Amino acid sequence: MTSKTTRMLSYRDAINEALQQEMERNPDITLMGEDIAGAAGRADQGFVDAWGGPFRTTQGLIQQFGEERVRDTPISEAAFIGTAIGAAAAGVRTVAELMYFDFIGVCFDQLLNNAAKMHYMYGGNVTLPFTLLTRIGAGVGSAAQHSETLYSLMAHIPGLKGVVPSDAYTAKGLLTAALRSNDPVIFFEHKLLYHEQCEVPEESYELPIGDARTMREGTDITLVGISKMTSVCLEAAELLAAEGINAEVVDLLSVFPIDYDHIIASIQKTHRMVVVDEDTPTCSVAADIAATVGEEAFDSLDAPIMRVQAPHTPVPYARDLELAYIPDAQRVVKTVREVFGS
Amino acid sequence: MTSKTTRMLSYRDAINEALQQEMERNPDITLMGEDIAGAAGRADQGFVDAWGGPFRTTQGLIQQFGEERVRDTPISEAAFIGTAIGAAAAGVRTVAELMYFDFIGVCFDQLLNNAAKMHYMYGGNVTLPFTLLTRIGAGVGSAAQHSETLYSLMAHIPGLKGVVPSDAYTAKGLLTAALRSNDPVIFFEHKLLYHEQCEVPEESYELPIGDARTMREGTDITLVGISKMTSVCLEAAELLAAEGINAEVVDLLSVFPIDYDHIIASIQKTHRMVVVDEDTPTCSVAADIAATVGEEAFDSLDAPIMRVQAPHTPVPYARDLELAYIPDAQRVVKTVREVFGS
Amino acid sequence: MEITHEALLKMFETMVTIRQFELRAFAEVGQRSLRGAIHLSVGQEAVPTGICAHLTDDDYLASTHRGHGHCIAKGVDVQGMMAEILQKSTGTNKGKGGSMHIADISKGMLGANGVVGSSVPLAVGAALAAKRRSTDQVAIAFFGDGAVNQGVVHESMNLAAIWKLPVIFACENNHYAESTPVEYATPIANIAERAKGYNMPGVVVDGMDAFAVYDAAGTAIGRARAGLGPTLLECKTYRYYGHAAFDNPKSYRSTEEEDEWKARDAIMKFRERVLEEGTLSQAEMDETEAKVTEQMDEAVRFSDESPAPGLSELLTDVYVDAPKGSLGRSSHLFT
Amino acid sequence: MEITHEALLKMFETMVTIRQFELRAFAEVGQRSLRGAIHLSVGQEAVPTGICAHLTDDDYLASTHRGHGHCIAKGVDVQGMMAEILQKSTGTNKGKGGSMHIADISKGMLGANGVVGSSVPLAVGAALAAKRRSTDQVAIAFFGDGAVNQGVVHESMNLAAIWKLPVIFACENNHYAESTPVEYATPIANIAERAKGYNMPGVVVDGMDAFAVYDAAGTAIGRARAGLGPTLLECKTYRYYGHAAFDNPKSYRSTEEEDEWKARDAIMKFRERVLEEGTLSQAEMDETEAKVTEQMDEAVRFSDESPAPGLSELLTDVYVDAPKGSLGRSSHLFT
Ligand SMILES: Cc1ncc(C[n+]2csc(CCOP(=O)(O)OP(=O)(O)O)c2C)c(N)n1
Ligand SMILES: Cc1ncc(C[n+]2csc(CCOP(=O)(O)OP(=O)(O)O)c2C)c(N)n1
Ligand SMILES: [Mg+2]
Ligand SMILES: [Mg+2]
Repeated sequence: MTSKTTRMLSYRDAINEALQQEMERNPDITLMGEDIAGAAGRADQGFVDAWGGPFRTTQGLIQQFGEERVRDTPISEAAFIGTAIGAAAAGVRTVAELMYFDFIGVCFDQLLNNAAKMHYMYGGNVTLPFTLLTRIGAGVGSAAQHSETLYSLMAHIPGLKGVVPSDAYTAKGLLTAALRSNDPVIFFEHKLLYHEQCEVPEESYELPIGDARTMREGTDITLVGISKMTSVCLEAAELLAAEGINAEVVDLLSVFPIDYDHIIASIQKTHRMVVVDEDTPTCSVAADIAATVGEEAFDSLDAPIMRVQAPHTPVPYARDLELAYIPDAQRVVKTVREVFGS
Repeated sequence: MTSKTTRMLSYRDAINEALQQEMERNPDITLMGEDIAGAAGRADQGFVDAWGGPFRTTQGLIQQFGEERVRDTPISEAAFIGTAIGAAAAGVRTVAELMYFDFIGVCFDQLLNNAAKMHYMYGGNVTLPFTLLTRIGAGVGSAAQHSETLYSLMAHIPGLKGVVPSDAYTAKGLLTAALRSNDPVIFFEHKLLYHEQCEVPEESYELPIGDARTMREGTDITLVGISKMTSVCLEAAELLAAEGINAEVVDLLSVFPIDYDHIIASIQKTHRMVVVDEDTPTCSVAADIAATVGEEAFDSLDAPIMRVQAPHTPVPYARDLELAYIPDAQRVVKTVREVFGS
Repeated sequence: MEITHEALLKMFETMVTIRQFELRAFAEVGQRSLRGAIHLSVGQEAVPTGICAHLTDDDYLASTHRGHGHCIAKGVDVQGMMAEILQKSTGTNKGKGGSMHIADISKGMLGANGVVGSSVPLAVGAALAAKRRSTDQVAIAFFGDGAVNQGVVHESMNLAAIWKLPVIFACENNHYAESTPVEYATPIANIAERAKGYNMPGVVVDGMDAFAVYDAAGTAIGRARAGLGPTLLECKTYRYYGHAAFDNPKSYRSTEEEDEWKARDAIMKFRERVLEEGTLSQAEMDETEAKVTEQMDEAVRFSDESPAPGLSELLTDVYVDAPKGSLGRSSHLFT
Repeated sequence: MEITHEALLKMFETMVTIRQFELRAFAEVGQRSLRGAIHLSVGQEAVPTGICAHLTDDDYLASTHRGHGHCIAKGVDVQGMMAEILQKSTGTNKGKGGSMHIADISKGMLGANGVVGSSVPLAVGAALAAKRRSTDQVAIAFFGDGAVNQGVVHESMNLAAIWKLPVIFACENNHYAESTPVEYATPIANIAERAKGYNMPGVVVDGMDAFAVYDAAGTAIGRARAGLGPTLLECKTYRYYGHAAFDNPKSYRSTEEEDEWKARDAIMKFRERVLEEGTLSQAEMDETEAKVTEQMDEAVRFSDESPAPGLSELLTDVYVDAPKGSLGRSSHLFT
């Protein structure tokens, strides 16, 4: 490894930088989505990049790369995501943004029946250099249709890959990897992380899609965090340390594929596990991990694998209800105590 | 219980009969879908009920109930399923048919953001007497877009209920219950079961949504079957009996909610479990059962809970590949042997 | 069309209520530092007002993320709406829905909806319900200029057309979808032209003029009640504030454009016209405005005095018949 | 438009190949008792033939469940197609796709697709790729009369229109979607009228006449190559067999209607015309037909001699970079 210059960067800026650097490197890359620039078609009136994306993650790209490569779209997710998939099939790497992942329902067919299946059902004939940007997560008071996590739905579907960066460093590295992948990748941004900062290398780098990472070594129990929940696990680990419980924290980073091997290696050391997942519980990534690890590492388990998740309900609006909905460190600590039988 | 007249009836006819009897009982019920009657608008030319549904499950209904109540639709699933949901919200009980569940992607938003959430996000203001009929399952040589099982996707979503009848008796009883439910219910028909017959009461009856049933008592291991896989479990149980393994077979019947209590009661007796599910494995109903039972019945487990499922691939076309895709009794037997450590 | 004095005053009151309610709700939310998007329809008041003046509680309406005006015009109680937005258990939705999801089925208000286009088929469904019951109820599907390129809107118009359902497709063309100008997203001058593709009437109306909207809606609703099927009603209008009241619309539109529209402000123009025609007096209108202001104070007071929803509410209303204890299962949280 | 002798003979060959291929494939599938739906386009041959006569391998095409004709007209190898349908590893898709999913990217054939409307935006995407590369490639989106009421088709036409993409929306109006007559599903006489809603040309053409299709497609493709944007081309045509070759179309349409269309059979009319005009000779055409029949025999022989896909194929091609051993994980099957 060569030495790298790093500096503090926000999650939002890390996403923006990964897009900017890869678009510079690869002149094919074409980006499309609603208001990813903004004021579409009004450059002649002096309006350019009015929004830069609803969360400003695509800001500045239209100035640098022009409107052929940075394309605002009408509200037609099925069409423009299908278009991005079709362009990828025709050899032009594309990136589409689905503003909130809750809106998946209006374009789901394009992902389920085209993006996920084309490579297979066409016998390897077609490959899809395509990335879907989207965002997840509750906590912004936007209620049932703008707050869901829902990556578990996509994890069920063979043929897709999906990553859940938990900080700026992983956001940049995983997005760069997605933008170089020849499989369709969904990049799940968490709304509450945009302003979080950490050290991020200036130059371009890839983090392999499908690898989890260990954030904190521990001996007594493994906490698996997903997206924003990784920081909840770290917070819980500190609280548990004060109680004399030494927790290992694994940051999943990829929800499909899931790095079962990494998790199993951890539980073989700690013999206990709690999975923390903001998605609702039934048929979730957390349940999948519990099932698979419970099967493959059966003999290593000293206690049942437990889960801290959202309840099996839509996301409520009122603040107190919403806060109760989202898993937090207190609930993790309580669950860990339960694992230890107290 | 009063005595009931029963006779052999096919799964297809049982579905048809449940619709017919409930539509007779409840004059509100309005049915809509593509070619559920057929030759739409051509009664004056002598063409009525040309199809009776792509699998003939709705045959005869238009003659009895007329075209106001049995409505052929254009190919516009989002619109007509949304329309069915809207009519239900306005107090008219509706039934919509999604021809193959693989097509869920074109209308998913109506289920995810409206049907599943309206009751909750409107604070109980709106209730939805709405049933979605659809069909699942491989084995008919129709490849990746007409063969999926996929109920696991819907199980993830709070607010919906979903049933998977495994024979004519449960088909009639569960459909009748769905047609009386005030929660939105998805009724998953399995394509390979339409011609299977069993004893079915002539009169109307309900089977409670959410209850599993035990098909075969056993002491050594619990096999959980879902939809068509229940017969695969029964077949495997016979083969296992010959090897001296006495398997209990549970027929799940409802994929959301899942009758965890029933399954846990069984494993507390048998201490071992294999779940057989035609859906792909990641974040599946089978994984959910393994995770939940693995947690709640941890102390009862003498072996890891194993699963026999489709592989994590789309459904292939060629016959041999398709047969390898679908779980069968041999694979169940092999897996059970593995559970017993041989 | 003729409008009774009572109806005229009611229209004025509706427009003033919408404007006051939204500005007040926005201010109260800000003061309390509550989070969550609030989409103001200020500037567009004439549209729901002119349309809903023809409706009773038995008629239906399905709404959008920008739905306060629709709710108010349809008769939803402003106290319940304010309490909802201020996250109280006395809200229309018990505090579970918020600004984007206000619903009141007792008023035929099928709910505001945060997914663009998603509520349009729900109105078609309500119209089907009316047809099945053989009543003369109608349903209104509100949606924006941005929504017209969403697939489900197209499908819904076609379906309603072939089934001749009593539904009005009320497009509020405020010229922007977030920051995206309508002339970029849709390559025709009038969205109403698309009606031809469904063999239904398509009408363009000045959405800043409550009278014009009232007249056009009257014709469309009359047709619908008479069993003649749907109409696409495009109301050209303008939102004065940003998309979600936080963005700065100056980044995508000119001050001159804003000023032109504001010079045709619906409430101002209405007031001028009724005064000129002598159909309402200055005093009546002033009195109405004062009454509305009082109602707003009262709605805020009511909300402030109302309790927040109890934590147990998190798990209620997911199902009518809740499955045995599985809502919180394996998620270790509510104890 | 002028057509060279070579091109004319090629068009004849294409039509004959489509018809022979479909009937032969259907018969062979039946003989082998293979399962799976086969949708015959017999009767509709003039449409893909007339359109694709303007294309090269560099142009793109996205197809439907009724796609054999599109594939053949686009130049996909009939041996590979036959082997695919007969479930062999030498098939275009290695036996994994079957009749409904034939694809060959080397011929610009982006794939047949079994979800109605679903492939339409893929063609738009291929057109976008052409635009990004600044080539004069075009893309054809084939879809049926039933597909026009599917949301994604509407969205795709609008998107292609505002971006002026080189794509032709080729609607094969064969008057039925399964058993549903077009006049029930769509309340206008000509689907092409909907083009106005997207400010693009909408053209109705006799889909039984390869020359008429050729001319109209030529204009549309010329526009597209010149950067003038998309066209909606509605080709009125007819399928002679049932929806999936198994249903009995007599249950929803009259024999008279069938006979009327068959009296205008595309191949027959083509033959009559070229003989009349003296542009092709009887001998040339007979020879071509005989050659095609031989090709079919050869394709069947090739398929029969080809191996079925090995079981390990079940797990390949799911990803380009397969994740470490998770495809069969926890499913206890492939050992
Ligand atoms: C399916 C979907 N896509 C995107 C969004 C994000 N979004 C919310 S409102 C909006 C603009 C809607 O524009 P328009 O229909 O004109 O309504 P207006 O906001 O102008 O009232 C967008 C893009 C959404 N809510 N749903
Ligand atoms: C989204 C979706 N809905 C329903 C179907 C079932 N289906 C397959 S083909 C078809 C009719 C299509 O009609 P049309 O578009 O006219 O094409 P044609 O079959 O006439 O070529 C239907 C309803 C499907 N494949 N996909
Ligand atoms: Mg707008
Ligand atoms: Mg057709």
